[in-house]
Amino acid sequence: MDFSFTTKEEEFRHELRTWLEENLPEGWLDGTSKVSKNEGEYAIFLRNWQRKLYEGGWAAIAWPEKYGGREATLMEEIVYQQEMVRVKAPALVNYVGIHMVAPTLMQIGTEEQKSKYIQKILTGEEVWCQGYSEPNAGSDLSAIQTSAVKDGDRWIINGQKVWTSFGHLADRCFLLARTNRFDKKHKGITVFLLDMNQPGVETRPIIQMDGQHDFNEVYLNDAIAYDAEIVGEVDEGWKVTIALLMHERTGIGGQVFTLEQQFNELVSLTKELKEDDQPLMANPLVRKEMIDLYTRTRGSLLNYYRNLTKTLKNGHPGAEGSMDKLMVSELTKELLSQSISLQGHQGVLWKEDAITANSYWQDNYLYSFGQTIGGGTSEIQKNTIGERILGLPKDMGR
Amino acid sequence: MDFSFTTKEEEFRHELRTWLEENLPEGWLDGTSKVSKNEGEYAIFLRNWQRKLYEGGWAAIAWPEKYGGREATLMEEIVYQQEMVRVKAPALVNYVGIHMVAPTLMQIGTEEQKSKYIQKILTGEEVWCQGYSEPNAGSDLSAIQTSAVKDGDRWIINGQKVWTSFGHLADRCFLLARTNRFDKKHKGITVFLLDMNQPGVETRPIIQMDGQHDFNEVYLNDAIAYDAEIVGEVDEGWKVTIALLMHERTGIGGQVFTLEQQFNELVSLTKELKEDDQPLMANPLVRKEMIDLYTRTRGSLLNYYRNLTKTLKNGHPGAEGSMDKLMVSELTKELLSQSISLQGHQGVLWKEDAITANSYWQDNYLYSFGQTIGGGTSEIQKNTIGERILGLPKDMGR
Amino acid sequence: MDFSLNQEQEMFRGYVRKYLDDAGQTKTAREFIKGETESLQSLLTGMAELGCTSINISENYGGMGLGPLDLIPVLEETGRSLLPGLYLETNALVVPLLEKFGTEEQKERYLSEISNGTKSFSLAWLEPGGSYNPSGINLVVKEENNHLILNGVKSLVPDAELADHYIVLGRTSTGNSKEGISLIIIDRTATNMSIQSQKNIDETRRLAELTFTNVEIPMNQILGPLHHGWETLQEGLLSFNAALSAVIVGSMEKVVEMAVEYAKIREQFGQPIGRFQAIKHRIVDMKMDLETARSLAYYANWALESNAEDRVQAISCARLFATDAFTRISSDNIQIHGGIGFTEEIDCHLFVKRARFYENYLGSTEHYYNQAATALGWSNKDEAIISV
Amino acid sequence: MDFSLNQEQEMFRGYVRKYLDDAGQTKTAREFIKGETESLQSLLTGMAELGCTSINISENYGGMGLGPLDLIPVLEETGRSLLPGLYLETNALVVPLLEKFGTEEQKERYLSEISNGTKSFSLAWLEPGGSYNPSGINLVVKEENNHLILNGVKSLVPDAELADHYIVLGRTSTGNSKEGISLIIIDRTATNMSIQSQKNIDETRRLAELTFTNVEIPMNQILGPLHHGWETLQEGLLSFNAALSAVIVGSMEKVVEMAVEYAKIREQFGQPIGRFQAIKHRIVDMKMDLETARSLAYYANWALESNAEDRVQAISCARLFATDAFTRISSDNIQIHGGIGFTEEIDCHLFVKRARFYENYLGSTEHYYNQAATALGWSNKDEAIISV
Repeated sequence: MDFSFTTKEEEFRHELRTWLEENLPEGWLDGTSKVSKNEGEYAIFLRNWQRKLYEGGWAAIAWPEKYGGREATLMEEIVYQQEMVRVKAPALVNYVGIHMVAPTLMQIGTEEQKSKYIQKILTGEEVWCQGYSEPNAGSDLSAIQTSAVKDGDRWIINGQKVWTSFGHLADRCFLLARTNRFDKKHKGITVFLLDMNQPGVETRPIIQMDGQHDFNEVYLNDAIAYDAEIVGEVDEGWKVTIALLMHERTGIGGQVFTLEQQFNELVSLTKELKEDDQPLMANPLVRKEMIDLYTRTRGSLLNYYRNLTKTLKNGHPGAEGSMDKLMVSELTKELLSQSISLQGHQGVLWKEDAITANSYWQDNYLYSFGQTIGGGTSEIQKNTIGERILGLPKDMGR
Repeated sequence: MDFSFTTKEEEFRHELRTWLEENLPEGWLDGTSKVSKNEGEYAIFLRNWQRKLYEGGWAAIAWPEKYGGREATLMEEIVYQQEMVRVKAPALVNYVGIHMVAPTLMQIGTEEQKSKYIQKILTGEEVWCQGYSEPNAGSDLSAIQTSAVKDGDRWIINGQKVWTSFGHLADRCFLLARTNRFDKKHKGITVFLLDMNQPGVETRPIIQMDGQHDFNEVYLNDAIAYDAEIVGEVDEGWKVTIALLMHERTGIGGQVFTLEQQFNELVSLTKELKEDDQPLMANPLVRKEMIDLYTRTRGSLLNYYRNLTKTLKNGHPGAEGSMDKLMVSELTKELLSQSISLQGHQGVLWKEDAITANSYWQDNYLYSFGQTIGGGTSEIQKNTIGERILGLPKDMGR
Repeated sequence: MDFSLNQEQEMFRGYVRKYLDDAGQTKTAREFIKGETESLQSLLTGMAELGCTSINISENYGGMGLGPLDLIPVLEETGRSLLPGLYLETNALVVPLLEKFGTEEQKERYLSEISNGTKSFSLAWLEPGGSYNPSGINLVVKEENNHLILNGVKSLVPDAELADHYIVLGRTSTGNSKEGISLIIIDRTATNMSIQSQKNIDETRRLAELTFTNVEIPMNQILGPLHHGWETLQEGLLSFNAALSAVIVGSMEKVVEMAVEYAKIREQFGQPIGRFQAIKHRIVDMKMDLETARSLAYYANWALESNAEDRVQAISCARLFATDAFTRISSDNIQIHGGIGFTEEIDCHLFVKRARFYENYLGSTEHYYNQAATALGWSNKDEAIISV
Repeated sequence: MDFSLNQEQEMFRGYVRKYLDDAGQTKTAREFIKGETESLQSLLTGMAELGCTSINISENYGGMGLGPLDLIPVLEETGRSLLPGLYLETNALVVPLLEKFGTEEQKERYLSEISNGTKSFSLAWLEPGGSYNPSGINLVVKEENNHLILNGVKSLVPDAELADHYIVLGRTSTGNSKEGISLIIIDRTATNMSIQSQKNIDETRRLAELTFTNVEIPMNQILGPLHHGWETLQEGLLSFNAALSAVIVGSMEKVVEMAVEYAKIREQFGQPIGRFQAIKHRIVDMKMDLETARSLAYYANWALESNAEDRVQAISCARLFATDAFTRISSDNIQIHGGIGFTEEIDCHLFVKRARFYENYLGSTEHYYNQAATALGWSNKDEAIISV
């Protein structure tokens, strides 16, 4: 049993930390940075950050050197996530391209696809999104109805996608469409590398309950893709989808480390807030609640490390990732809910009037409702755990 | 809105209370009564109590006068339950006979059945049990396999029943058996009034996790019942079963009032037990827990009164009884679990060594595990509420 | 034994329900969020015409002279449609205070205004620091020439711009205990008072900070006994919390209906999701919470109306259960709706935000735990003593 | 990064698992309940032969000189089969105390006995009144002629009849604080000491009340510094609680296996009940509890072994989570089994009862909350200070 990082890993951390201190946006670390709320300006900000990461050699650390990566180990990826969470680094606008599309193309893409897309993903020149969910295919992804019909060397695509992160900024989409209506369910689905900048593609924003806009609906009206833009075989896209998910080998590391960070900030809040001149932490009811949260936050981090150990030993992640996802997302929601309660009636103050900087707790609280839904609802995770890990019989619906 | 009892109801209460004070077993009210733990002697004790109730006119208060009842109103039945709970009266050994079998026979029994059974149920001369559940038919009662095969005017019955309360003391059994193998599920079931005192019937005790013996397995090996002992029509026993359940018009009143009583005793315990010379109730963590329990105990009592109001207005109980059952049984389990925790490590002391009289908390705690299972598990109650009250679609299994 | 609202009360509910349904239920709240208050104003006028604002006002002042139980249907329906505005505060907090403690002059003026629906009240209690305890009251009230001079800041004043009058908690003598606090009625238009709006997570309710700089008020604007405003207020809070519980029941009922409806129509894996026990049983848990909240709320209002011995614990616990359960089930409702529940477009989030608004509104959760414990005789502390 | 037991540890677990499986798992516990202790005795002898009793004893005294992490497999397996007896108390509480605080003479005698599996220890801490706090220690220890004279009563002494020796908490000077408490090693066969058995809800563990009437003990039977037994004990409790967490993980693992197995074979409504989400998801929740308890327990033992800075909070929280989760999932296991789970015949209830036994064993739940809070620097009180 060993919880330490190797000297090499710590050197890697030091290198990254030094780079971040020098390259994060002006005023980022001391909280004086002003990021524009104008959507267009924010998009430029995110693309600039992506570009900066690329220039520093930090955009795609796990990639092979020949594609411009540094062949980081899994543990170095972990360190990378810890450091990014620590400084609350800006969002990675090309996450889908770097962590999903490019590794999949490296594995099963054609030579043409590799040379055409991978470099531009790395530089951030082309931002990618994912075209999976549809209004009637959420938990049940195999129910997608978007159709692609062959027309010479072209495919005519019609349908609607939803929950497309950064779809409004994306240049290309890793899109699932049904190419065979007679095959049921998982069969007959094909993956296309769709050009988003064409008349047949329209994105509309989804405004979330926290007032933010991360997701989009994507309407496909006779959108065009070419044979050369198919990944793997026609009708065999389900396998590609699974392969793509396998590339997220750090699982929900980012969320685990964020939870740990939020817990630590909650401890500070509980010591700072006062009622009748006593810090809230002096209140036995609050203290008990905080010990419970501490215990489970530690538990979820340690569970994650235990699963990570398995991944390191087996070379690939197992179904245990579902357990991490379930526990961390539910606990995050609970912890953030508690953060609102602890502020008393002042907890309802929002945005610039919130009692802590940047409406940190209120915004994270509202956002947390999406975490137990996106990426597979908690109910779906429980089915997966019950069936794949415990071997219980499958639901009758499937 | 009116929570009062009428003068007539209060007079009824006074009459019963006076009778109980005079007729409860020696030393019962002041806790000095010694009831034998010998099973045979305890059986005699219970039968004597049943006889005493009969002699006092308190055995079957809701029955019509012509059968020896006093045609009590629903509210008088409520008062009856409150008073019985208040004095922790001995168990009613012929509960099944009085509350289920006799009312059903009055409604749909033959004249011969009425004259043969009802009077003996009232006097306690014949004790009845219920032959419903089987090892493979618990939550799914329609899956019973006990078979009755016609042989002249007789039926030959084979199979096994389980969870038969007081089966070891019973003279007769209200038995469900399958008389038609070709009809599936609810069809093809017939109700028999089985004589328990015959060679083909063998009862074996089920020892519970609290060490007590309330339930039995009943083995039927070529047991005999006659045509005259069939209730309703052959193959139409499911309707009889439903009719029988409808006669429990006070629902889970007894359990609601018992919960209220247990809560009040828990308050006393929390004031009596001390840690470092302070009553536990002075501990803010305990006090908060107690307020939560108070709130939900009150809530379940008030829910019960609200449903009772509906029953009074509609003349018959509705599906809301499932809500009462679910809430009261789950809350009882939780409250009793809390009672063990509050006693600290001394909470594990059992039987004569328990720190409160008669191992009250320990025995009730262990017994409470049965309450969320017997009479329909909490899971079944939730299906019923979801489907019958909220109109959600039925489970696929059914 | 009859634990139900009577026929008249249920009939009145029907009128209000229909009226608010016709107005598009949460449509008014959504317009209010966008800054359009016209439809709210006309809705409130309509409700006043229905009689909602006069129910619990004495007949002397143009009211119907009815009690807390008669208020329940209106309160529930306002909760159901997440109605913005100050109906709850005005009719369930200020009216009982005026009825019991108001001078004849105050009653004549304010009760008549409320009864005919032309005026509403807000409450200026909290100050920067956010404590509802007596020690949190630092707004200085000095007596000069038979006038009161107010200096200080009030924070999180609900719907300050909608209100015509405020009840302000001020300190009329030195110290930081509950002694020396007085209730003062102030018009929104008082000079030397500035209003600065504050952003509320529940956008169907607005908040503001009020700054008092030598605001001068006549002595006769004090409500109830001088220096004893804290005890006076407790009386109003009993009524307020019983009413709040009913408002929440109305919201919870709507939340359960939303969940049930969606679970019936939304299909995944070829089944309506309500067929899956994970969904079905969760909705049942929500329904149980709703009915328990309802029983506790109705009883609390009955106890208030009947002046029952257990009214303080009944009201505290009804409030505690309702606020807690509302947060729980409105959150669950988002989960049941899945992705769509996370969007601004669907009402789910509005109920969560309202639940959070009520959680510690006019007293913290812990305060009400202590109040219940004291009322039950479980506590030696007098932190929550009610002077009735 | 390697958060797992090593190969040797897992291999050793395999031996112990096989040994206890061959002995019929809970069969020994069930015979013990009936009063038959022979199979337990022979099982314990066999476990000693496997080396279980010598793992964490120094090589000087016949042990293997290994640490807490090496003890985990044995502890888990004893929890899995609900093994009666004092392995946990002897090896995880008394051995670390003797190793750190024992005189050379004490070590020679007791560690050798424990190592070869011939002797076991129990702990006489509680007195009538049931408080684990220092104020609960009233057994009077007087010094006379270089001997100690003990008078008083100890209650809920675990497996008093099985133990060969007790560690008794006695008061060697006046007062009721933690100062003046000493730890004294006493043989079961000491004269003037009577043993009266007490009925335990967990019948796999026996309890007894010990009455001391002028029991005379040589001075050299004091363990650790005179008057400072409380602080000494805390050191042993860290080790005990880390180990207890591992025992509970073993029990929880078995509980989850029982639930999964039953849900696969039990059919209702024509389906294995594990197909219903009400059952499936509940078992998943149990599994989540199990794995979290395991992570916390393993880490706690690692922190103990590595003398990590956060060891006190790690151990307190591992214990708190494990005891709480064990009660929860063992209760859920009965519900999943339905009626059969309520019978004496099926093991479900044995796990519930063991869970209740551990809940407040050697320190209340609240004590460990306070201990964790103090260790985390969240508390000003010194009620839980650990003197290491």
